[in-house]
Amino acid sequence: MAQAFYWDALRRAHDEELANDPLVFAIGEDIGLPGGTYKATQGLFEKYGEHRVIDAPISENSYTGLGTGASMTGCRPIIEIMSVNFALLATDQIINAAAKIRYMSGGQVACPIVIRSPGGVAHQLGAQHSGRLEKVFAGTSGLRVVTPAFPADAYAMLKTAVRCNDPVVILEHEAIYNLKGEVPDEEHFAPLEGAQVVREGSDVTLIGYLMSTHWNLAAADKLAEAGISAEVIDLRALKPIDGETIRASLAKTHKAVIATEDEAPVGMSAEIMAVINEQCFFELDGPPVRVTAEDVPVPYNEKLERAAIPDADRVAGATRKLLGSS
Amino acid sequence: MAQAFYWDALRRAHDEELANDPLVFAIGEDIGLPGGTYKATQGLFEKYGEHRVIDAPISENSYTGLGTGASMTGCRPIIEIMSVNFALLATDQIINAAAKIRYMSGGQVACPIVIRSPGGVAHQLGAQHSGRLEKVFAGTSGLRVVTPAFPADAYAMLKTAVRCNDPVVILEHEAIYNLKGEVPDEEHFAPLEGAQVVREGSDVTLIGYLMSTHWNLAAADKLAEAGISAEVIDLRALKPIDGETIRASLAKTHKAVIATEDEAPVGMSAEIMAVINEQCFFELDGPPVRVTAEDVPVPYNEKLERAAIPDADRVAGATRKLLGSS
Amino acid sequence: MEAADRRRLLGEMVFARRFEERCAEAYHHRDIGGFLHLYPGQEACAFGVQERARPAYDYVITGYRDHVHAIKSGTDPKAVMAELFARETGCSRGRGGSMHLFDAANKFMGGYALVGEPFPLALGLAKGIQLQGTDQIAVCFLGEGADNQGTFHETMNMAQLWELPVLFVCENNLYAIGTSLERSTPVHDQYKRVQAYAMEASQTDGQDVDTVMASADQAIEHVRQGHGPYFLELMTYRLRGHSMSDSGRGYRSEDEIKEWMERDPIYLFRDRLIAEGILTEAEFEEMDQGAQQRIDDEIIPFAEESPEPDINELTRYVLDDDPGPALGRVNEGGK
Amino acid sequence: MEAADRRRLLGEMVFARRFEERCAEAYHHRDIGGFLHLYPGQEACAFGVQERARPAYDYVITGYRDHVHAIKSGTDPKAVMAELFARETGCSRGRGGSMHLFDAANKFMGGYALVGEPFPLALGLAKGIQLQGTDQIAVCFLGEGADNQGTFHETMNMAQLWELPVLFVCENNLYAIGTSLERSTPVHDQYKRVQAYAMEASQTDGQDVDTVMASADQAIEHVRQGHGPYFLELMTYRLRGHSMSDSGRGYRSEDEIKEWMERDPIYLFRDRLIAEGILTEAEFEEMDQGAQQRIDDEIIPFAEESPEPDINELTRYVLDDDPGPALGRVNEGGK
Ligand SMILES: Cc1ncc(C[n+]2csc(CCOP(=O)(O)OP(=O)(O)O)c2C)c(N)n1
Ligand SMILES: Cc1ncc(C[n+]2csc(CCOP(=O)(O)OP(=O)(O)O)c2C)c(N)n1
Ligand SMILES: [Mg+2]
Ligand SMILES: [Mg+2]
Repeated sequence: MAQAFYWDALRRAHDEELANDPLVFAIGEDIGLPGGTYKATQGLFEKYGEHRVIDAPISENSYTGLGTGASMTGCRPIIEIMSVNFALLATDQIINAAAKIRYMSGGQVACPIVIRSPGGVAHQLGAQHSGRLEKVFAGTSGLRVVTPAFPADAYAMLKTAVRCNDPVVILEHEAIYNLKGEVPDEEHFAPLEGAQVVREGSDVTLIGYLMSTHWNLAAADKLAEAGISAEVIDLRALKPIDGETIRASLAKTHKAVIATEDEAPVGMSAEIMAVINEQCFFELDGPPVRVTAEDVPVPYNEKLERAAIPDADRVAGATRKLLGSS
Repeated sequence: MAQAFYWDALRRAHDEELANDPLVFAIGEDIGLPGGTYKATQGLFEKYGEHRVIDAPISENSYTGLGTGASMTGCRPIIEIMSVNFALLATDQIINAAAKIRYMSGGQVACPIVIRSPGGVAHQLGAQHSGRLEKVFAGTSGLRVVTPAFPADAYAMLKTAVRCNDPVVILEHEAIYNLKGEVPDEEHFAPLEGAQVVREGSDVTLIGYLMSTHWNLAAADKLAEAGISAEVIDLRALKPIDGETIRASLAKTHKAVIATEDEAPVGMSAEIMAVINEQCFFELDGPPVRVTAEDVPVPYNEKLERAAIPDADRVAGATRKLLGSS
Repeated sequence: MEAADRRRLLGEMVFARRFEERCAEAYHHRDIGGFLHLYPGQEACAFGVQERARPAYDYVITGYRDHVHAIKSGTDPKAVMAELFARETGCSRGRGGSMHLFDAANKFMGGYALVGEPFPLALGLAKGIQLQGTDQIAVCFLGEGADNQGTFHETMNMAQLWELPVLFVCENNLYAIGTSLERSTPVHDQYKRVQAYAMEASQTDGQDVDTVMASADQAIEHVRQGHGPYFLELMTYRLRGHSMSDSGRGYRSEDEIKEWMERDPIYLFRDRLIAEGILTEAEFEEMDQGAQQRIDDEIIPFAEESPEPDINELTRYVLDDDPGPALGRVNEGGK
Repeated sequence: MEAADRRRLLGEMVFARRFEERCAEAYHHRDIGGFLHLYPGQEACAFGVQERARPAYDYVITGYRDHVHAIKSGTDPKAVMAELFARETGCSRGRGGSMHLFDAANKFMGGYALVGEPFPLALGLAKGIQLQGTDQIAVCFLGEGADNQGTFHETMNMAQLWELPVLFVCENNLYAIGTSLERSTPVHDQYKRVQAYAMEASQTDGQDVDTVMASADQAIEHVRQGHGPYFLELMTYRLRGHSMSDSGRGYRSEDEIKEWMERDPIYLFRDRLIAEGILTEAEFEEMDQGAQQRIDDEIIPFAEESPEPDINELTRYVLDDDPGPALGRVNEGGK
């Protein structure tokens, strides 16, 4: 069991999967010779060659489609889109094609592509580099959508995504690549479904994913100081939302705080709330609380930017308010 | 007050707005010389000329961007995207550019574009022509999103959209263009915010928009036969959801059925449910019920297609079940 | 080409024509739903190219006007008609419909409704071929209207950059629904547009199946020999409207339609075979009758009598039937 | 060009260089956040073209490497620096940042982070000009990497089809971040790529501001006279890394960098003015000192001392301040 950076966990998963199957290939901008913006493919161009670790021209829609087409012949492409904001250019290929081909063909043609892309608010990158588009993909039938929040998940979910026969969108986060964490030495695979309880507690359930899981963990620390025991659920997979794990927690706590980095309207927080309503309504003693980004394009100015998105303090504050102990 | 087809109400609004302001222009595939797939611009190419009623090459992303660029100089383009499924090709221009330019420029540059596009499940058009993408636009900060369900709204909301200084997405429906309804003869404008109660009732509130408003109205008829008085709210505007009108209704009925044509995950139904939770939780005597499409790409086969989306019967059934009178 | 093969090819073309006409009829009877885009007038394109490629070995992909490409790829016409009739026996199990025929066994990788969407998919098929090291090629058929999409540019650029084995066939029928070529692009010869990628390209009469075959030979040879992609423009015309809701008139003059009717690829080829002495007028009539009979006696009844999909299978095929791999239950170490 | 103007132009270029270098420093001091893309090495492009267009009359639009284009458009450098410092006095009120400078009053219509996104926007600016009937033009500056985006193709096609007044300036600096031109497209001369649209185009040395001005004159004349769009390729080089996290080495050889440093546009122009006898070495030093002083004494203090945006205005500018029009309260009959 070794400590690894998040980016390095991804690099290891790429390396192992490229080694395992000659039909696995990676494609994306600057991922080959230059080694990848976030180093997730560092050194692999040299190791596997330009036909398998491919520097793409700036043509997001078409190299995503290239991946899909190749996957129809049995290849298992890993497509890196440098920022999820650029993935909007590829939504035709992702949503109209990759997500629907299996169904439209009556199950004949699978599209086992993996699309990796970082999103979220990093640090003053401005409105066009701060999109949180998980809502777009998690709202699409035919896709799997996962959000590894820790290096171990980044490693083990990417590996499973490559072996999985469905199109998988892996949403990463620009501010997490340098996070360090335990990653077991032996090869292993994580499921692409199901939430995990990453901290146990009894007074309230904090639900989140990716960056908001980290806020929730930090908020739980703060709340513990105030004598509040918060359970933290990391959804890990956004499609479908694991209502069962949430229900089991709410059966204990009866109170839910949902924290997401995306803006509320038609966002992940709405879907999580709807799942709670449908599957856990009678466990609740009040409406779940949403802590979400403001409904604004993300501003460049740092103070405005901070005001636009939640953080641990805001989660803790909303929780205290919900528990009537503010 | 005359009866008009939905398409003709749109045509009239185009005509009046083109006549009113020489900087209004329309662009889209086959909208000029061929008169428009849904006839919303019929006859206007001849009347206003090729520079103002423009047949675009099949280049959705770029003619949408053309509209945005022109709007930055003071023009008021009306962009028709023949099917909302094709609008996925233009999401970079819509979401990354048009929706964010005002904010990124600190309020200096407005993008008063109108994007009209029909979506929804028409009749056996298959997975790639049956997308319901309202979630994508209603989830985007900086856009206005409206869904006129009746000819009068189609006319009056398009006119307002042209005069409005924000980018407006008007989602129409392929199966509604031939609907007939009253449209007042005098020029008028409808607000791009706020729901309307289209049928009063006291036992339950049926909430929907566009096609689902029509299901809800038909369901209310059926329910009336069974002695159930249903109030029907047509949201009309999807961003923001009008929680106040919903609350006023739920204060009477205490029961909500949400019907949407889109699939549930991260869909409009989730957002409506979240708004109810946040603004009307204590009016409810139980969780709102969602009647949504199945989470599948829409199949071609008619029976499967019908099974994939709701209808009036399904709304009525869910309502009866909620009321315990099934 | 042997006389017998020439006769067979004409027979296939006649069959395709009658098949499409029968679809129109079935559409009017509401046996077929959705959008329906028919191929009459353009037969020499699919037949000329696919005759010279290797059906069921080379990959084929196209747009929504896809029935004939599927049939020439080897898809059983019964399965195509059953698909149009939305039956479980259809080549896409009734889920796809006219615009989304698939037949993986015959390497027919689909019809797609979104204009321009197949370009990158075709590129990917070629990438798959490259990694698998076979001498297959990928053939992508699309209309000239699709050449205005961004995917055209992005795909041509990558195809040539990486010299992938893909043949782009542009069926230039002069119109994209009601908008003419001249009103949508300043360079009317489509094969000239790929000069921007230094791609090998040529333009040929798409009404004459012999000419198409000759050009296809050259193009396919180039691609199969590993010299990179090729762009083949075929000048053609659709004799019907764009889809069933379009008469095909209004935006096209009667004179123009008439001119092209005189160059109907089937009658051109028939007349040539008769001139060559390898077919008689009567044999042609027989061939034609036979085609119609096969459709009426075998194909339509098969479609009509086939079962519809089981409604309980509505959510099947959204994801892999076996959830195992997605749950991390993979054969560790294995592939 | 008058001697005085030539001296002024050199002075502006020197100022721009020092401005950018000062930005790098401020970035290291964390006064500037986010991504920062600097312009040193490419100055002759923006200055050569914009000098010959009509600043604050013609529209200018570009990508994320936009400081100098804004300044040459007439944006007060103080407002640019204040924007980078995220202040309310910034040209985008601190909301945009380095990649999103805007100055509508000077017709600088923005910097955009998404590669290729400005192409269609520029086309729209030109469409606006057409409908308003002025003799303005729209000038769109982008890198050669952007030419691989689908929007390039779609935009060039429509620009030529409708002969809109737009000048595309391709600043070909041979690299898109770490990926070289040769590794991303088979046709290296970008101006040849627009042959596919029959667009007028040419290629010029982008290091020599005189050459750029001469080419720009021709290009602008073409566009302003109503002959349609023009594509001007300028061969240039960025002397720094792509952005602050890139050293610019690794993927570029030291020899190559050195070669281009010898063709630094500022020193080329300086040497020419000295040779022409209209500038002395000492005058140049003075000019340079003056630029640095202006930055240190006026510009940086202005940015530092400016207030940040009011946090209560977080949600302002998402939509129109006045909700009236959206609510249907329009001046009926009026425009
Ligand atoms: C992305 C997209 N945009 C628009 C359409 C609507 N549409 C369907 S077919 C067509 C014309 C295509 O013309 P062409 O490529 O020449 O093919 P043809 O029909 O002539 O064979 C259009 C615009 C579509 N299906 N997809
Ligand atoms: C749509 C999109 N894809 C990718 C990127 C990441 N990116 C930023 S700059 C850049 C290179 C652009 O190169 P070029 O157009 O030559 O401009 P240069 O930076 O050389 O001036 C890339 C790939 C982006 N910002 N937007
Ligand atoms: Mg065509
Ligand atoms: Mg460059």
